Amino acid sequence: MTKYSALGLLRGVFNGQSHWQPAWRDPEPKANYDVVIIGGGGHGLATAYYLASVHGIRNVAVLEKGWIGGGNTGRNTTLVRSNYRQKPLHDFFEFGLKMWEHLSDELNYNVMFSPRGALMLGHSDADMTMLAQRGDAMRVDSIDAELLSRDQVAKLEPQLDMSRDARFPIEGGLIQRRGGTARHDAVAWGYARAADRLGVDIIQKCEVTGFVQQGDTVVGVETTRGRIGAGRTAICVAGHSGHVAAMAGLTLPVESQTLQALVTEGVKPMINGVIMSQSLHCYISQSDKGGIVMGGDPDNWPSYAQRGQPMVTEGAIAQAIALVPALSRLRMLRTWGGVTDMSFDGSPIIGTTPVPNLYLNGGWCYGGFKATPASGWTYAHTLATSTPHPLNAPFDLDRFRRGDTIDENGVGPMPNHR
Amino acid sequence: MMLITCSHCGPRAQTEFTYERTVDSVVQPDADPAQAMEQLFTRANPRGLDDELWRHTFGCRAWLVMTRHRVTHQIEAIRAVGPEALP
Amino acid sequence: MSGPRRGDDCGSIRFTFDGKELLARPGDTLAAALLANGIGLVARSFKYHRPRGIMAAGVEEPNALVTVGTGGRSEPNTRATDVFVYDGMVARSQNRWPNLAFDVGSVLGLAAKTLPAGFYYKTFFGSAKRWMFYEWFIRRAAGLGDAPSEADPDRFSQRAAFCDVLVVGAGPAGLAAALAAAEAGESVILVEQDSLLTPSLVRDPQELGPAWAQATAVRIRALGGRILLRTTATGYWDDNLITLSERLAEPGEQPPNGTAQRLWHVRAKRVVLATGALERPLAFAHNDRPGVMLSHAVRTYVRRFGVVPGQRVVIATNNDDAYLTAIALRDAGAEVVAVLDTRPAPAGASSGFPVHNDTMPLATKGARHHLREVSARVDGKIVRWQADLLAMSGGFTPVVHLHMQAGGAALNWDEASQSFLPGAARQSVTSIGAAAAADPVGPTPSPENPGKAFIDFQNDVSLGDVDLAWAEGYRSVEHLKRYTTLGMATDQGKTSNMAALGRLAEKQGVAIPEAGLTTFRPPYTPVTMGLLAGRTERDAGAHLRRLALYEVHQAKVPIWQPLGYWKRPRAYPQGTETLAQAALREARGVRQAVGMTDVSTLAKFEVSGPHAAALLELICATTVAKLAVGRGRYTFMLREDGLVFDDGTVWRLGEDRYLLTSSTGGADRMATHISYVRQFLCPQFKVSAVNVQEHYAGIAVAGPQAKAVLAALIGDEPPRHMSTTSATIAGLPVIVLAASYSGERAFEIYVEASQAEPVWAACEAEVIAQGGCLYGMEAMEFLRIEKGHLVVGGEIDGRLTPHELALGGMLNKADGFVGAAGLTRPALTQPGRKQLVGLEALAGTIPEGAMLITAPGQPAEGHVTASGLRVLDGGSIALGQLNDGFARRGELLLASSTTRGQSARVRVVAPHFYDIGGERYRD
Amino acid sequence: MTDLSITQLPAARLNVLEIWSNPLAVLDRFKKAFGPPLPPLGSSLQLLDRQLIRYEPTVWLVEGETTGLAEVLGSDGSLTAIGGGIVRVRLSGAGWRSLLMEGGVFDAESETFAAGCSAATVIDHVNVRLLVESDDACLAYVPLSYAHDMIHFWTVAAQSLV
Repeated sequence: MTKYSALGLLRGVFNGQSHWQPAWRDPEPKANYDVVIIGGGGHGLATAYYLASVHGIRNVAVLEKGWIGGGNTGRNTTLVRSNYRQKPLHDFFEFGLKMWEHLSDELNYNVMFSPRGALMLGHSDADMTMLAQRGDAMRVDSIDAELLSRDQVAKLEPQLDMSRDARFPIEGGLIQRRGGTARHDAVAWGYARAADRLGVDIIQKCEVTGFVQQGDTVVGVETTRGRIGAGRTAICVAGHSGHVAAMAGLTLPVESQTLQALVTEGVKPMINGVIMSQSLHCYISQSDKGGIVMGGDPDNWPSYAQRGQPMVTEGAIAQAIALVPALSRLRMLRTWGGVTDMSFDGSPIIGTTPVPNLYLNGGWCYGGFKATPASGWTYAHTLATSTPHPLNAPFDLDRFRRGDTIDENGVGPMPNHR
Repeated sequence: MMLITCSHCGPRAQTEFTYERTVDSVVQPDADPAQAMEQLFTRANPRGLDDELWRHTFGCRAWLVMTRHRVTHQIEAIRAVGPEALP
Repeated sequence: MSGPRRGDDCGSIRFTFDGKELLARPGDTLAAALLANGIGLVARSFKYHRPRGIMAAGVEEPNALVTVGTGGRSEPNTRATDVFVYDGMVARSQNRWPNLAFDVGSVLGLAAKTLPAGFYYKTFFGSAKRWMFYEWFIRRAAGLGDAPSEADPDRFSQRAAFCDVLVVGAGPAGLAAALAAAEAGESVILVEQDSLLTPSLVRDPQELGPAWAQATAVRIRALGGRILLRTTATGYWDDNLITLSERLAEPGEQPPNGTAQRLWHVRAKRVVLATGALERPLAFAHNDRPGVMLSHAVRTYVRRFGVVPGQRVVIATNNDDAYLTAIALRDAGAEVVAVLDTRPAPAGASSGFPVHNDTMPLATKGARHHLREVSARVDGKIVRWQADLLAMSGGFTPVVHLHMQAGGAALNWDEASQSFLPGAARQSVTSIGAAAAADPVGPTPSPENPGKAFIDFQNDVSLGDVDLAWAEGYRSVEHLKRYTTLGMATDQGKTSNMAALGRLAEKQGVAIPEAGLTTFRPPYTPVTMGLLAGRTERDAGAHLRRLALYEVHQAKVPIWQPLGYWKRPRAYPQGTETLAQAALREARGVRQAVGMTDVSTLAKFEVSGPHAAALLELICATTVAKLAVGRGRYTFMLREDGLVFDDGTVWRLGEDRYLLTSSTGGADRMATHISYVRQFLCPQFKVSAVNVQEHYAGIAVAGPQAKAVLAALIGDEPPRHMSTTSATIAGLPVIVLAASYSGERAFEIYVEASQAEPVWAACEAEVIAQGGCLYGMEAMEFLRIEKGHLVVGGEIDGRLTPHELALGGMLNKADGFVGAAGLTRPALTQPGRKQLVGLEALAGTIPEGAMLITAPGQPAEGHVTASGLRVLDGGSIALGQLNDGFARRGELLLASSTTRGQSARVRVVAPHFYDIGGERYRD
Repeated sequence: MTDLSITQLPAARLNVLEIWSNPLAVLDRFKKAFGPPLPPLGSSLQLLDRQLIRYEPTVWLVEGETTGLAEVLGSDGSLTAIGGGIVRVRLSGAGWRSLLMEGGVFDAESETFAAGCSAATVIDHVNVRLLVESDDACLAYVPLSYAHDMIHFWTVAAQSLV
């Protein structure tokens, strides 16, 4: 495996960059693995990497029905932050944020994590109190948060409409300076390359069509490339969790909905960090290529189609232009939809299932990308030790029935109210 | 954006409707608590047809049960629910 | 390129490009006008800042991106081929510094060998900060044009339309299809992205020429059809919904009636796609030089615009169509020095041009950013031609984007034309004309030097980059696209897609259809964001909701406070009072005399019928059935999971008639909830539940003098606390509810909103006469906190049970209400959960929202939900949620807000600070 | 700008008439009392002193007099006043159909949407009820709190109609 470095690129000047090898192998599936991970998205690949690197479990396969990183990993708006309100979420996402800070070196793959700041705007005194409360909660849990005045916000993002008579005037904001964005594809590819180097088999175009069970216990999977035996089987297919779990007779507290995102044509730098809002439902950032990347609310009705309805993006754009008027004459270049697992409290599910040897990682709603490292780390721990890591223990599947929901927005069990 | 044929109003834009919940999530007020929680907190969520409860919120406000395909978005069946109404 | 490329008539339309004043003819695209003025260098590429000219004549143009317009109308990244020149147009080149001819950024081109596809994944390691250092430069080098720095002065319209047939594309096929449908009695909408009908008939004159097109259009319109020019079908959605963007003014142009563009949402019973085909470039070394153009485009410039883009021309082709371009050029006086045809003899033999078969261009050379020489290997020897124009054709790709966006649609591979043709589709859509079939082509040989053979011109992706991605394992077409950025530029891969698929198939050793297909994502061409926002006002699609008494309040110059989509008076300052001063004065006015406030926004439902009580017993978690006529009580509502989500009051107005009030913010959700229970769960109920939120304006009168005020207003004994009566004020019928949120004896007066002003005026006169005042939401907040009343969104945050909100005593003992089952969940009664508490400061002010901790550095045990003060005595008090709070009365905690640098020592107390026995409600 | 005027009308007496049981019996009693039947969904009935407009399966909006309706309903339904919260806006002139397509999703340009027809829909995010008065005029029932912005929206949108 050729190590990635600037020197390597310079060497390529003399050989037409011909010395690079495939970032991952294209192996045939073996008959048995210690762990089979269903889903070659960022989370599944990260899980495989940490199983191999942290727990020494290298006889691992990642089965991907299409191409790795082709699901929600490649369809999100690449935000990374830990600015939540509740402790279990703080602990989990902040652990992840710390991993992001060293991920490029860890993987020897530049995932371009760029902590340019995640700014949440407040549009009234009430909003500012809510933001202060969020910031205070973060700081109590040792997460960076800073309340900003109007002037500070205006200086940070000069393109914001700071006029007093705006429909949603900007009164200030809360910034997590360590938040930012990363390059989504690079996360999947970086984990894949690093996992492959440790012996993990990444098997693309291999769709799981059923589970092999002895009694209740899952002992393998049926796939489009044949039966594969598994000591433990890990579902990691957010968006399609319900569909895959149903093959093992499990019904989940999850509803699949479309979340759309869009990108504009590239322009010179105009948005510095990530802009969100306490009252509006859009989030805006600018990619390194110059495109304004943004999203809004989910489509709010069940769908597996990866296609949304235009009114939803139109609504998000109207909100974005209300905040940043200069967006008006940019052009939307592409819009796309991802299928999200909307859980019934807005928080993810990582842990064991009632089916022996079957594990579940899903329910990420619209916030899974930022969780990739922590999700992989804790899921790997859970798979390796059969017990949840303290960080993912609160996110178990049984919490809904018990009443231990982690409901960040207090809206209850209907995903379309979230 | 789907075109939904409301049983009362005929074909209307999806914008006039709101999705409310799946039929398999409906909890009757007199249900046994354990069963009620099972229904409230699990969904079949199939990658295919399912029964959904929608409301013609910005139209005639009627509640509709739709059998809809989750991948193609095609509506296989639709019926209004609610009190008996004149035609 | 030197000197104008047009005859004597340079036109009379004045425009500027990079500050240079130029002339254009009416109907010119900017690209045509630039070519006419001898300007070949128009832009710089995205990655390597390579000099680029005009390659195409339509929306597929990858290179010639400019910024058009000034100020808030400035539109970056506008394709010079897709904007028509108007008088006064200002166009600027972009992505260059200091100027187009000398661009410092072009040093990146010199370093190109160290910057292959995906180079950034392989370097810039170290800390995130270190990456951000490099990223600063990368971000500035990337991007294209500059975003405007001013707000958009123009409006955008959104419009719905319905039709039997939508025809996309007014070429000969589309026009004929539209006519046929119109003559069959169908309603027709025909859209064309160009500014004229059948532009191809101008390029390639036929018997049925523009005159036929005009006559046909007249006939279609006469039959009721609608024809929209400068209108692009950009997206194809569920159930035959197509979005169109119509330009009412050109980019940067001041629109005649203020509306720049219109977005159409067209619902068509069937759709006919006559979207034509796009020509493919050929891949050879330095095929991106200004002066290398698509053959169709050259012919369009010659025939439609009267511009001859070169005098010594080499044609490179794998098909017959390019010979028509050779003829057009020859007719226009240019010299075709060679035709390089990839097909074996006798292809082109009878054309009369100097044809070289089995030949592809090898490379080009240039001078001063323009084509100077084309070379090719002819019979094993390299031959060079001096040329200032290379017209290339790699065959035609039908435009299938909309067909594929329709969903559930198939493509069929056509080997002869090397293109995908539209196949079956789930929705009612057909493709016709050049969108449905393409002419056969010959081979497309691989270039000898793939490194500089560009296929995605804008993003500088060469065949060599495709090869590298393949070698590194990025082998699915989507990986290839993402790794190389191929097809991700503003032209969305219109000219690059097939070349990439071809190369991928070659690498895989399979046929092209087996190599995979990329997704055709909307929009077909980029769409202006302001158009999608589609609003006449910059209000985020959220109308501000106005109080019925808005004008009355506005006359008193209140401080307004947003509340959901509403705006309510927060305080009515007098003189130089601050908000806090005014609110305290108002609150004291209520405590000491009487105050009045507008409570119109509360959710209100009138529930009538024999099952009215039964319905309310389901919705409310308190008992309703035992309520006597004329009485009311506090109530709260649970979600199905057992947690409290709203509260309010319920009043029995008559035997079978109730009024339910609930929170403003939850009004829509409560309306849906009630409708669900009534319509879906209980359709057999004999009940009518009507949302009367806006029907009634509400005025609250509170304070020790409130009873006197009411007595004077209604001329009768006011109702006792938690009783209701109907009455007359100012000659108008009102409902009076004796309810208190403030802790004082109080009344809510409900009057039909359209008649609210006289009632308000009468109340105000009486309140002032009793020494009272108006009060706003801030004073109301002080009063309710002191009394310990809850607010939705504060204490009631959707996460607590009735018990935890100290409402357990009021819970209906019988099951059967919504949420009763949820309450049985075991964890809801476990220790450690949050419970409502009161807090009083030992000193200082309790910061609202602050964390409740035992000491600095300790974890949060709760938070302050609302902070107020003892209205008459002073002293900071608050409500909060605290882990196991009920058992912790008397404990000392720290209310700490580190984001604001504020904290206060607090004592945990009961959540009531005022008139705990309710003495003040008694008459 | 096309021939179009947007006029806010004075507040009217509006009631919700809801039938919760025995709809056929109510229909019979209504016909006995007033002659014609209750109008079906999507249409209206104009009587001398009142108009009944049906927007919902079990609900009619009654504009004007309500005398006699309580007797017709008996114990099978009720009347609830609603007029205080609704503003009536008349869109008159040949362009009203085009205007309703601005920001709308309902096919107001359809020939079947003729005088006497009614429809509830959403225009520019606001729920609006429409009643076609004639080829030249349509009445819109707009929630009071949105009326100011809707009238402004229509005024501005009218300027872009050609």
